Amino acid sequence: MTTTLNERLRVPVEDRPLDFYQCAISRWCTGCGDNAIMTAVQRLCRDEHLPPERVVSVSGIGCSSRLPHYLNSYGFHGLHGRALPVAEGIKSRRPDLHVFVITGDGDCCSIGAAHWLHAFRYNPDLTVLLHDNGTYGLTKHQTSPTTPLGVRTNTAPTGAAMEPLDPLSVALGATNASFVAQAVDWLPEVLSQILSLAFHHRGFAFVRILQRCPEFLPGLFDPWINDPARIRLVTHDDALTPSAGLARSFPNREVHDPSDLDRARRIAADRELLPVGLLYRDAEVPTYEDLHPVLRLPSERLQERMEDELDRFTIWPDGQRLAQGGD
Amino acid sequence: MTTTLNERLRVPVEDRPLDFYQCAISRWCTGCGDNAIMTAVQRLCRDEHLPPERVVSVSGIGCSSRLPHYLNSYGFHGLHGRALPVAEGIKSRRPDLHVFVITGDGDCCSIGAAHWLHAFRYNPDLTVLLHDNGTYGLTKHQTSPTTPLGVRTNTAPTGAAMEPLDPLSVALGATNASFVAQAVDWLPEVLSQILSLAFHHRGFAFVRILQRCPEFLPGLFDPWINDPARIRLVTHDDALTPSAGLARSFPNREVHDPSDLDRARRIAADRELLPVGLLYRDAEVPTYEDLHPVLRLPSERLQERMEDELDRFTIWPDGQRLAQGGD
Amino acid sequence: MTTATIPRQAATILERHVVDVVSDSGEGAQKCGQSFAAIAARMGNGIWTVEIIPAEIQPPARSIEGASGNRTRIATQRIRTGGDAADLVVAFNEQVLLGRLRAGELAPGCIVLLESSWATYGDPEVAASYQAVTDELRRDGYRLHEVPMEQECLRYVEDARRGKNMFALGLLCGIYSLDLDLARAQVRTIFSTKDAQLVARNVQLLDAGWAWAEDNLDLRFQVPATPPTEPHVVVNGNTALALGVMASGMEVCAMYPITPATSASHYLSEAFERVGGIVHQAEDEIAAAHFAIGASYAGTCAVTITSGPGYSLKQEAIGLAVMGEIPLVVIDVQRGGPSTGQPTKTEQGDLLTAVFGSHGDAPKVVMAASDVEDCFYSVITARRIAETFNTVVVLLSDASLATAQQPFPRPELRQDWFAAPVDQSPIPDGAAPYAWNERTGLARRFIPGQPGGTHCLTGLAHDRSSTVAYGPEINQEAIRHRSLKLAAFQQTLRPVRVGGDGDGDLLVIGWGSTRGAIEEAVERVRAGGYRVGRLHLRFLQPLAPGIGEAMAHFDRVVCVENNWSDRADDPLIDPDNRRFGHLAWLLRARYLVDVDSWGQVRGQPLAPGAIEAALRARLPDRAARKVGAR
Amino acid sequence: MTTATIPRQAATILERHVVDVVSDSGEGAQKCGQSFAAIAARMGNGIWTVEIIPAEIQPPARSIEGASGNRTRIATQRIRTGGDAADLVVAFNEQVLLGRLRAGELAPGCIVLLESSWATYGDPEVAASYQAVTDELRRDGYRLHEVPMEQECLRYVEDARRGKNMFALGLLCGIYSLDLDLARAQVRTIFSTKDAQLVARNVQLLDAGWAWAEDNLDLRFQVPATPPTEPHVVVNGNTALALGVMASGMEVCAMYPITPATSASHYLSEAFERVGGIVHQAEDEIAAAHFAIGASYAGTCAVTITSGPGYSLKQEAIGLAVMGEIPLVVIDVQRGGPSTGQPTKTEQGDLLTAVFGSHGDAPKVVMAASDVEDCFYSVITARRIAETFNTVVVLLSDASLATAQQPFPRPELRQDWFAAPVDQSPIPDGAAPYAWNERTGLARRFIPGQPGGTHCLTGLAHDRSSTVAYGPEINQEAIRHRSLKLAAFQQTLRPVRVGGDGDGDLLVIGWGSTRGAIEEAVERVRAGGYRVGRLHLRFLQPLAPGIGEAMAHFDRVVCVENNWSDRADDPLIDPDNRRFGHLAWLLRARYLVDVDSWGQVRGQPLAPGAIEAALRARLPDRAARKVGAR
Ligand SMILES: Cc1ncc(C[n+]2csc(CCOP(=O)(O)OP(=O)(O)O)c2C)c(N)n1
Ligand SMILES: Cc1ncc(C[n+]2csc(CCOP(=O)(O)OP(=O)(O)O)c2C)c(N)n1
Ligand code: SF4
Ligand code: SF4
Ligand SMILES: [Mg+2]
Ligand SMILES: [Mg+2]
Repeated sequence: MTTTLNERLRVPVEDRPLDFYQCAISRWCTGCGDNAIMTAVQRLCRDEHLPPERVVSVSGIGCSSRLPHYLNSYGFHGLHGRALPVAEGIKSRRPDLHVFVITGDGDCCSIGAAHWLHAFRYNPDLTVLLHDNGTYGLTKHQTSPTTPLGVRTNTAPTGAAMEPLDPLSVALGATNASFVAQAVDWLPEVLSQILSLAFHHRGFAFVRILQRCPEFLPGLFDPWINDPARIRLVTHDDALTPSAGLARSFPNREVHDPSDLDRARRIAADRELLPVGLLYRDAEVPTYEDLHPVLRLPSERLQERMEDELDRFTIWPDGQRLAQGGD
Repeated sequence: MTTTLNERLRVPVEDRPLDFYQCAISRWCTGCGDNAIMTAVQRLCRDEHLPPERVVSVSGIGCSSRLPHYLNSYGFHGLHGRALPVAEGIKSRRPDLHVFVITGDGDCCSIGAAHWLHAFRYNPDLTVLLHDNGTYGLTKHQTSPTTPLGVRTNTAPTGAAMEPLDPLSVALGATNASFVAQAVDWLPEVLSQILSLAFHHRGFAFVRILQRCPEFLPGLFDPWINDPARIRLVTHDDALTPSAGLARSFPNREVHDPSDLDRARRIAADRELLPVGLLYRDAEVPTYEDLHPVLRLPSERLQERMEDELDRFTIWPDGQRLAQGGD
Repeated sequence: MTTATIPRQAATILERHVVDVVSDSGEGAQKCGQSFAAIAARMGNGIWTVEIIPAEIQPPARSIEGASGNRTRIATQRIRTGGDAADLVVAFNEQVLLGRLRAGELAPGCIVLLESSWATYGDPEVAASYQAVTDELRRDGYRLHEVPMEQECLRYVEDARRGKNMFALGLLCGIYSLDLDLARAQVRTIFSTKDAQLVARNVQLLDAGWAWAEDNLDLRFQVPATPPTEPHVVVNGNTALALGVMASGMEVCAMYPITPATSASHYLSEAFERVGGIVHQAEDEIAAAHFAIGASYAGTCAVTITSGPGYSLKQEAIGLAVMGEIPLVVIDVQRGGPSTGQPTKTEQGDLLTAVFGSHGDAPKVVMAASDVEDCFYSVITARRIAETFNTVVVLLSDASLATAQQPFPRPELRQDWFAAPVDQSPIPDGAAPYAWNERTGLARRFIPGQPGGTHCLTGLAHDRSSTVAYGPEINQEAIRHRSLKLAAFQQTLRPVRVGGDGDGDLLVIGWGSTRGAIEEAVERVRAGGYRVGRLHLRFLQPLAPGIGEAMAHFDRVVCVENNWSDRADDPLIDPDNRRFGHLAWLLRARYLVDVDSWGQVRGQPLAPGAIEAALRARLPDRAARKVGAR
Repeated sequence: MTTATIPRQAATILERHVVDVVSDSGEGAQKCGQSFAAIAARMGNGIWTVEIIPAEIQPPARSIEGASGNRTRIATQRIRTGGDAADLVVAFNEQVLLGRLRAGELAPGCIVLLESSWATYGDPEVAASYQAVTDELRRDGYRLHEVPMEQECLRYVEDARRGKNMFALGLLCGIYSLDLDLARAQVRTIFSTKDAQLVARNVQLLDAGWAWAEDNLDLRFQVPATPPTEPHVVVNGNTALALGVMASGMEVCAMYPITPATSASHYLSEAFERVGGIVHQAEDEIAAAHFAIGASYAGTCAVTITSGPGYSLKQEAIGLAVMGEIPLVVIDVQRGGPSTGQPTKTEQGDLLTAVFGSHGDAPKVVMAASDVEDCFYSVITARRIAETFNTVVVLLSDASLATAQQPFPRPELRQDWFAAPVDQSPIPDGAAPYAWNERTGLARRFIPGQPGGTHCLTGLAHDRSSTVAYGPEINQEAIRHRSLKLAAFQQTLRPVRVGGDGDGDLLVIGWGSTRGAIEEAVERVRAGGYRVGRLHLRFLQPLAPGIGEAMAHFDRVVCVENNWSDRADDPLIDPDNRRFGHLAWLLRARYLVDVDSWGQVRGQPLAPGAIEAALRARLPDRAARKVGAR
């Protein structure tokens, strides 16, 4: 049993089974990391006692973006690359809903890159899961921006020629970034803790998750799976707090203050050790919802105010409303 | 007279007048910083002896993007936000041409943001001038991503509410960034030197230029214009080498090794001193043209190779070509 | 304050007049013209204004292409068009005047009031140019009055550039016998945020202009007005759209700046929050459309507003909203196309892409506003249709409406325009999010937060429960139901009504902002003895009933549109390749009637006179002799 | 190697047969079917293949929706359609078979070869399901043969899943009397990159299948073939497009992955560099279109390839290329829409957005490929038109062509297909980049690097020298010239030729991939005594001459398209609101003929039988009795 932050902070959980949060059998390949991520999301929903109807999972297009079809929640499986603006629109009017964004490396970092960069800046209160499998899964294995150098795909038969885009460094360069973390699908305890941290962050909580695609890139993450020493476990009392058992298997641990942006950038840029944990958090960045609070007026009040607006442009017949003047 | 790097490195310039590189009277407002940038581009063309027909200036839409109409060169005044992919396409087939990209803060950092982020990664050999006036000039003063906090515009009548996007930090977070510099329109010597450095960089040379828009944001840069002590002049023997006279007026100078990415990021992030100079350069990043060299075969050779391709799918009538087998 | 017009001697009574004020940009001719229009509107005149906009933000001073200002058409009755050419023009220099003259914007014999200080300007080139232009004007029969505006203004202000426009306003008020008190009140309103001294100085300038006209000009007109008995609002089309958005109960306007749509969001940015709405300026048009879709999906109805290039970018998003059956209002304030085209100029070139845009079968409602008032009400209607039919409604306006001012009766707000609270009631067991009605295709919308309603909306082919479904049958069913909604909506439409004659020689059909110009053109041609009808369509997709029948009563049918159609007599053009105007295409395809096309793409509103000529060319000869004078 | 078919006793001679092979995905049914088709093609048979694709990457094993495989239609003559339902099917389990049965893909009395190992499978549920399905098949008159494929394969391999498909290929070769040597050569080719042992094992399996059929099955067919006398290529439509791109002299293919267009770029990614081309995988479709525009502008001609959603995203870019008169080829491999729709399924739903997409007046050429061979030549034609007329050419293909294999005569490459070197000759003094020919709108293209040619291409309205121009006249002139180019091109087109009867009861008009199916349907109906003509359009915009005249010779005209049209008898549908198929709209509008529409949106290629039924329903009763059997 893993222990999530949430479990430690809250009253004992109600015993809803995990599959209460599943509404359809997932259709991902056997061994696909999306399955593990889905489980972590279900666990989060359970641990937070989220009523399914108050959850909206928004996605783009890709294997990963099928998740909303399987999660027992409202789902919005929109267009390729456009999950973020849809989620922003939902949240802008419905801060009462818990909105998750599910996206892939193509969806988020390629076609959706402008929205991604700007979402950091708007800082809407969203929990964002980037399923990064280093390829275009659904369209059957083309190079994605995060495909590692030299890896062969259908559009790069001799191997990817360009340095892969590093989502963490981009995120940490983005203005107003308020939460940047990295997890891997094969460490459920860490994944769950990080999702919980993300969920509890007020603002745009961006989590990149290394996700295995055994169908097209079998073994891609084996070096790190097989050798935990190649991972830098980034911990902090107020962030990722791995169990003792887990911590032991990671010789390279670093206690890192998530408010230290400089260090976060250096950790992200280091090509020796793969970081796992919370790299950066700033709870003070105003959210989009703070800046544009929802105001729903009773309809009489609304009408009054509308009349005031019309007044600004109204010409009154002789004598009427002369006193008001403010025309 | 300013002295550009180029002038110091090359044989004496041929005496073409500056306005040889101008083909129409510019229509920017009086005092618009675009005028100064245009002059710097003309100077560069002159100093580099560029034949106008070998120069292509590519732009999007905006006040700044009108520049190609005024420069005596081939120009491509395309669509809002799309200058970069057009320029990449041109350069991919015509590495012999000198391609400049002229873009605005809306054009590049808002609607064009995905192309911007990816252009760093492709690293085509382009010289990119971001005219950052902190507003949408052409459409008459709406908030742009770089509009400073609190500044009023037609779409933010009570003042911009969000932290402005910092193009330098974003650039320095971008994967494969190979050249990132900042200039200001009101220091022609620095501007010319930086453009020259950018021009001579093989790869994606990104220069953000603070550009005055007296029409809509008069006085926006006055604090820095009036008080050079608020500027950090970033110099290096192999980068910006200001004249002694110029250097004297900037009490805050820093000799910065442009290969030091960490320091570059910290300089960019510093909100106290506005950096001017070359922040980062890595001449080793392969260019797009390196990865995809142009190969133009004589047409007989082309035909031969095409026949080979057809062979792969051909079924031959009985007896014909049986030996070949590789069908 | 009295609104009664003081009758003056020798005032010529006019039914309508077109008055232009032009200057270098920055000299305030626009403010002058708009104020003139506002005062006239206050008196009860029908007015219609047209902005005169230079192409650049700051064109060179005293240049032909730099003319900036305002056209006001003032009339006794309500009007919907700026008319043909100017009957009177006030110009601050001879170059901008020349620009208008060359563009054919001055009616023959037009009265010209020209700033005379250039005659003696220091630079001899300027003086010579002034001389040349005034000579030309006199030679060609224009009625030129040289007015020493600068000199007069300098008696009150130090910089005549900052005052001339109020002096000109005074001139116009004098010439058109407008109420001086109303004019003074107008000036005070304009400068209401400025200090008292400045206000006083501008009122002085106004008075001075009035007095100068009184003393020096032999021009006295009166366009009789009916003092309004009910309140009117005077706004331009974009403000009307914005007010419509606010009154319609929508809560989100997501946009990315683009001319000429943007000014609607300028006003909204200031005012929408007061009634609980937000303007989201997105990073691009695609994001704006998706933000609106998200907000709509979450239980409100949202609008995204743009112009041509932005509209093209939203095609994929529109298809998603159609597929997901998410109510969405998309406003396209059309401008000159294709591509970046003529951003500040008007055109009706986006109709076919509105109707047929987005890949696959993406049926949506397309409607168009025909005047400023209609801009207001159309948004309210659009939202109602969008929410009733859970679909996309595209509302077309254009640059000419965007900037035209027109008084219309102050709307009486209705509570049912406002949105009901977001429905959060439980969904009954077994209900499905796409429980399409077999006959109409309609289904109840599920809103996040509703217990029991969880499902996954998707742009993929799906069945009634929104489950991805690739089966051949379900795909056909789903497409059928989405298509049927258009038919269901079509059956709710009132049959069209033909104006003018109900049968006869020619039926003229139009849509959108050309309404007023077509009406006038048709009336003129009818006055010439022809039997001509006119039909102005509010809905372009689906088409209202009765159009086919209406056409059957006429010998010929022509669509008049502000978009391109090949001329039938162009050497290469024949019936196999002629490209028709947009509405003509739609009507030909539906009704198999040989609908002819006439249009212009001059970036200008269609003028009644140009339409009139086109109609005459399509009318039989028999009456040709009867016609002529007008 | 001998290609002569060994005549065998009792082989039933067939003119055509439809053969399906289906399995769970990953079991190699596709390879089996394709190899069968390739061998038949080698022998000189006409073939057409259709991919059977499950919706998910990895659907559950043994599931109805998981059927994966291949349909091959084998014929004596050249064919262009996969026909109606399967005449013979090889299935690796009863569930995938059931999927095909339920989808109506098995012809009545179809021969079924079913893996029999499930009958005795450990899991009793599986065995029961097997029993139920076989019972149903027998009951409903299918000719079931249970084949112990697994058991037989296990004699040669350890894992029967990796071998069954070659055994099945052997069965099929045996049944259809194909040349065993050719079959062996084919197997060797498939595994050419593998080690010799593996090749040998697969040949063994092939032989075993052949022998098993010989020994155990009483099925012997022969579809007589004409051994080819000239070389043929056998590729699918997407590979044909890719080869066309390479042969056309284009140098850049800019794309963003999207089904079903992507596979064309897979092949190009591997091969294009060898002939000096590059595939640019851009960050999105918008960037891809602009990259292509840049490459074209720089003096080459580029192509961007996509499917529906990507096509919608490229609208603004297409308008720019039209406005800047930049040659550009855009290929849209259509899929099921709207929105994300049915990515792996076929449809012809993008025609109207291809014709009318992009705001403002953006005339472009739209053409469609009608079979695999046509995919190859159409790209070459498209580039030639794009460069001759400096415009955008949209080439429509679809998912069914993308994956269909067809042999066609090996193209004889022509040097004039390849691009000339980039023109860098000086531009004569005084020449203008848009020196539009008054009659045709054509102008010489200026290419960067040409001395004397500097100018600024712009998406804004511009004059002949490419200077921004907002004047009313120049805008009209420019739009006129761009429009005229379509007319000029149209006049170069050959008049259409009607197939079947030249006059009579019914004219059937189609476009794109439906050609073969329409041809067959028309032939069947004609065989029933009706006079029916058919017209298949290669150009959709502009339309070739002669269509109107052709229609005049028939009592009725119907467009058959793989897209949505409202059914005339749907309760809410009437002539005022019926939505027609895409081509029907275009023809109605142009020719004012009451063109009827019939189509399906089942995600499948139209089947000749379904078309036949639709045609019959539109034919007069008089002959109804004559018809019937087929
Ligand atoms: C506009 C558009 N372009 C392209 C596609 C095709 N497409 C579907 S998913 C996908 C990429 C999937 O990659 P990723 O986002 O990494 O998700 P994954 O499948 O790997 O989880 C693409 C290109 C599309 N559906 N829409
Ligand atoms: C697709 C599209 N969206 C919007 C516009 C309208 N538009 C023109 S320029 C511009 C922004 C200009 O701002 P910036 O890029 O900063 O350039 P500046 O004018 O400030 O130099 C916008 C939004 C457009 N032309 N096309
Ligand atoms: S293709 Fe890859 S990413 Fe997609 S479901 Fe299979 S394993 Fe997962
Ligand atoms: S509006 Fe601003 S950016 Fe545009 S030309 Fe004028 S000063 Fe320059
Ligand atoms: Mg991926
Ligand atoms: Mg700007």
